[in-house]
Amino acid sequence: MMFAIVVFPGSNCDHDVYHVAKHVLGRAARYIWHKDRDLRGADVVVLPGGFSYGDYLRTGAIARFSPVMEEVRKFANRGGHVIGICNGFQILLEAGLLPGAMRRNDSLKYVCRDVHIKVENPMTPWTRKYAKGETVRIPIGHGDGNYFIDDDGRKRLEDQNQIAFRYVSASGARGEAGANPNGSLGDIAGITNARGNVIGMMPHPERLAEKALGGDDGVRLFESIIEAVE
Amino acid sequence: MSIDHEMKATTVEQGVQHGLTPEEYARVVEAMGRAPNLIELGIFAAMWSEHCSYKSSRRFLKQFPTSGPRVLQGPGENAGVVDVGDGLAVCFKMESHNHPSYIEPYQGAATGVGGILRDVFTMGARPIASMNSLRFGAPTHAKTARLLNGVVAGIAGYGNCIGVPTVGGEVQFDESYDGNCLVNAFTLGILKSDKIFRGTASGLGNPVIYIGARTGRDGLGGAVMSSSEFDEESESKRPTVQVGDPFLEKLLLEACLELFRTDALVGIQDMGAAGLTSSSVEMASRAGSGMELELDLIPMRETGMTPYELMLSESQERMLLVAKRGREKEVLDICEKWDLAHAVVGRVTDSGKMVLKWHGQVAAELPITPLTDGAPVYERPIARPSWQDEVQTLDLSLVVQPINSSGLGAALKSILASPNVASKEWVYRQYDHMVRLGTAVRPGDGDAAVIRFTGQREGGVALAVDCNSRWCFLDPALGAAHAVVESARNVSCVGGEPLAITDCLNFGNPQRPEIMWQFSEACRGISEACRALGTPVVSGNVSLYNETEGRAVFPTPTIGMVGLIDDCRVRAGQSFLVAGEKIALLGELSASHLGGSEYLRAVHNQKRGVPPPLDYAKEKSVQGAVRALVRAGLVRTAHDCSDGGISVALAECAFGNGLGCDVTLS
Amino acid sequence: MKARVVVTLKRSVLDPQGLAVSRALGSLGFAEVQGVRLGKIIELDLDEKDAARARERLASMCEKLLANTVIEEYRIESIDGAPVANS
Amino acid sequence: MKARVVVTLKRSVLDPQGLAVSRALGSLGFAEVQGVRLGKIIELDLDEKDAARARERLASMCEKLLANTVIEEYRIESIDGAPVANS
Repeated sequence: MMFAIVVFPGSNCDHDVYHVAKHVLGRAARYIWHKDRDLRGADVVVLPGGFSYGDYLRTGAIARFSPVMEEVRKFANRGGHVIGICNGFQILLEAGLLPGAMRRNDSLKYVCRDVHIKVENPMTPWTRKYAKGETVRIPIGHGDGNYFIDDDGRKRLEDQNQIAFRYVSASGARGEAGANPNGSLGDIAGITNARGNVIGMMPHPERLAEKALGGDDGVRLFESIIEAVE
Repeated sequence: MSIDHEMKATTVEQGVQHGLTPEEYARVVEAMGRAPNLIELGIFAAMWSEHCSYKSSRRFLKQFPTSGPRVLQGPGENAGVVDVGDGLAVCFKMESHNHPSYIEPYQGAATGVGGILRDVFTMGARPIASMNSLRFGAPTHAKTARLLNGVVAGIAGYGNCIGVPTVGGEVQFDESYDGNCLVNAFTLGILKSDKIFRGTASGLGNPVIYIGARTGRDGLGGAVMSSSEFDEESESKRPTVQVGDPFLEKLLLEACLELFRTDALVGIQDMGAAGLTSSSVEMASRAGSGMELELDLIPMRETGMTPYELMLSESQERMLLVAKRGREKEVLDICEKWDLAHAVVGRVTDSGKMVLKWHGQVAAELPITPLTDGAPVYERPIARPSWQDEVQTLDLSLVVQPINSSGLGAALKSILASPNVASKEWVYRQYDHMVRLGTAVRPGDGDAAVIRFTGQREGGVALAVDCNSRWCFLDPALGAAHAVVESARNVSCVGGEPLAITDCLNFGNPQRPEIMWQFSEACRGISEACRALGTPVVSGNVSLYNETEGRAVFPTPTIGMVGLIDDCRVRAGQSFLVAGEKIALLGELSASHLGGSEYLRAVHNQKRGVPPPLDYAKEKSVQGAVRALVRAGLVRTAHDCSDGGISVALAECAFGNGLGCDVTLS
Repeated sequence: MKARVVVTLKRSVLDPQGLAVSRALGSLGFAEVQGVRLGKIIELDLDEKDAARARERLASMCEKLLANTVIEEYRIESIDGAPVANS
Repeated sequence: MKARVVVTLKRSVLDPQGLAVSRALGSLGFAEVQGVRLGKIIELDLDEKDAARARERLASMCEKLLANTVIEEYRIESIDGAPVANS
């Protein structure tokens, strides 16, 4: 089981995912430089968080044109498992591998804190180790997580059960003040493609995968995909 | 502006316009053996400026204890280095960017963060944590909100993008900062203790290589560099504000770390204040060598730049390297991979001189030693301020103290609501404090931040930044000593063992005797406390002239304390965890001391009295006891009593998990 | 040749920045401000003589990179100083 | 009444964003792109009849909030649809 972690100029959470995959879960992990065109037998491709190309123009706008992204697109179309975390999610949106787009947080400020998200769809390879409707605590760290999609697109997401996570309060309730950290439409925190092999999420599961750092709700996402692939 | 103009001999008036006194200009002529041309004058003025030469403060810094069993590199290099065992070391420093931040808060703060990051990774270290200490004017002052918003956004914008977590710090407000905000940035990195890189240009014939962003006219509008000859047109091209590019700095960081893994480098230094001038001169001076630079080979961002502008530009994100002869291609290939501008711009000589060429023609030639060791050292007059006695007197009988519980309750609430004590979550929530998976104790969760050596080995560092500038105003020596002791106390409260400090000494105009008195007293307090606690000073910075219309900021000797934790899982936070746990006070509840207290300021709007006395022996035993209890796993919550005293400390412990406490003070 | 492109959020998309700026202006006493929308202005320096070809290339740059057509729309405002009538 | 203001970095101030976009366009095959500069366009909806007064108020809005006059410059481009000749 090998995690291929793509490194763009400006990625800064690549070594965090590497640490969780290798040191916490004992699986093979390899960095793929954005100019390479070979995913070298990856089982899972990870687009990590960071500020690819300084997030200039729009978050992820320039990174999507890196040579490696053509390979990631083919890999995903063949059913390969791809996860975009934070900036990685923004790159998947810009590349059209997931529907919708990101706007500035409604507070206009970068926000770094724990949030609570509800597992809406436990039937994906990424969420199978979570229970339906389970509330988990995962950190976020972004300035542009205000997800948007037009009405038709939103209907398709809901009809095809592509909404993986929504922001909720600690008790799991929707709509409470402070629960939604950025104004995201429908409190959406993470979505998959129709097939479920590609997921994008703003919260960072790798940031809460060890008790030593205060909790490990995030590790089960990695354990889910390992179970699904192995 | 033609180059010939820059090579004409200058006059003493031009020296004065560059910030030199007539006597200093005469010393330059003596060192050169002739009148300097404009390029040479600009270089001397930059190297002999207060910022680069510490001419008013150097003689006081000598008294600091700077060595110790763990110290691998003391002051004098880009950052201090301390051994933490198992072949690992940490390097750290604090820098100030006060004046630029007042002009343009976002870019001023952002470039401050960029500069201190470069000071750390130039030593060969991977930066793993940053902190900052901020001072603003009264919340009601017209500029405060804009400055606070801009500075915090700038620190976040730069730090978050480069991927170094901002894990702690402090923010304080006082009228004395109305005209001068303070932005002090701290960064710590880790490196192998046997692979420390230094800023030296040694090895005859070795190539001098420029890497990073292209050079523009940034920062040339500053007073020290402008002179009347420049015409209007070029003057307008000179922004006083430098703009940081955190994305490019991230590329520069990764490229440098890759370079360190080759053995092709001999020396490296970042281009900080006075850009190419200070880096080239200091590298040659440390090696006792000379240097020859071909300025026309420098990668430029703008057309028509001259030697004077290239030597003094303060464009950001640039480094100067010296590589082993023959290894140039290896270095340039790595720069190519990371899309960095790069060029071999000269070579090391043994002439003891800095020779600057322009299209083959020698444009400037300067002796190196006078530039660094020859800078003037001033014995500025010192005088205890006339108003010092008056502010130190406190007649408690005039202070109406609350007697019933509602009065006490109201007083506590007003202290908790004071901006200096209230929660700073609004600030640190804008900082990415989790990236790199090292943050075991997050901002707001403990008296100090705890950062793991993730993946390197067990254990980590405990970090705290502290200074009660009101106490330093009332008694600079005692106040400064308290800053050292409190930062050590914060580190001990999380279970860390204080190792060493860096500092940022922010004061007013040194030409005023009472300011020099404040400075000399503060230095005495710092060295006394560091000796008592066994925590040497391994790096630091001095920022003077923080003053507007004769009104100086409070003396602000900010202290950055670094401690060691053997096992980051065995630590203490700041909040009560479970109902039913016992609360103990270490150190007795001595007679009430209200001098300079937050109570006096928040409730009675008075800044009078003297700070509480300091007993180093008792301080060390209390800190030792807390550390032992935490390390034995017996104590999981520990908090020091500082601003607002024991009532505020108890309240802060209760907030974390929404618990209460019953306490009898008799 | 100089060209200028303006990229703005589609009308249907709520603009958090525009809202915040509008509120801030209100609190500064500019009561006459009813609404604000922010957009990006991109000024390009092109090594191209033929205005028609430039316009075609600019449209392709917008479609590919400069605008996210899911939530943004773009207008090529001027080429070589001459305003461009938009379709 | 509609008004439009353009805020751009001063010519002499480094524009890292423009540089990054220019290089990205180059790598996408738009070799004719020699340089790019990005700025903000602010479209305001004002409850104001008198164009001269609107212009004066807009300048004050720019000085106070819309532009950071240390590193940015602003132009009031159009008021009520009519282009505004700038001093």
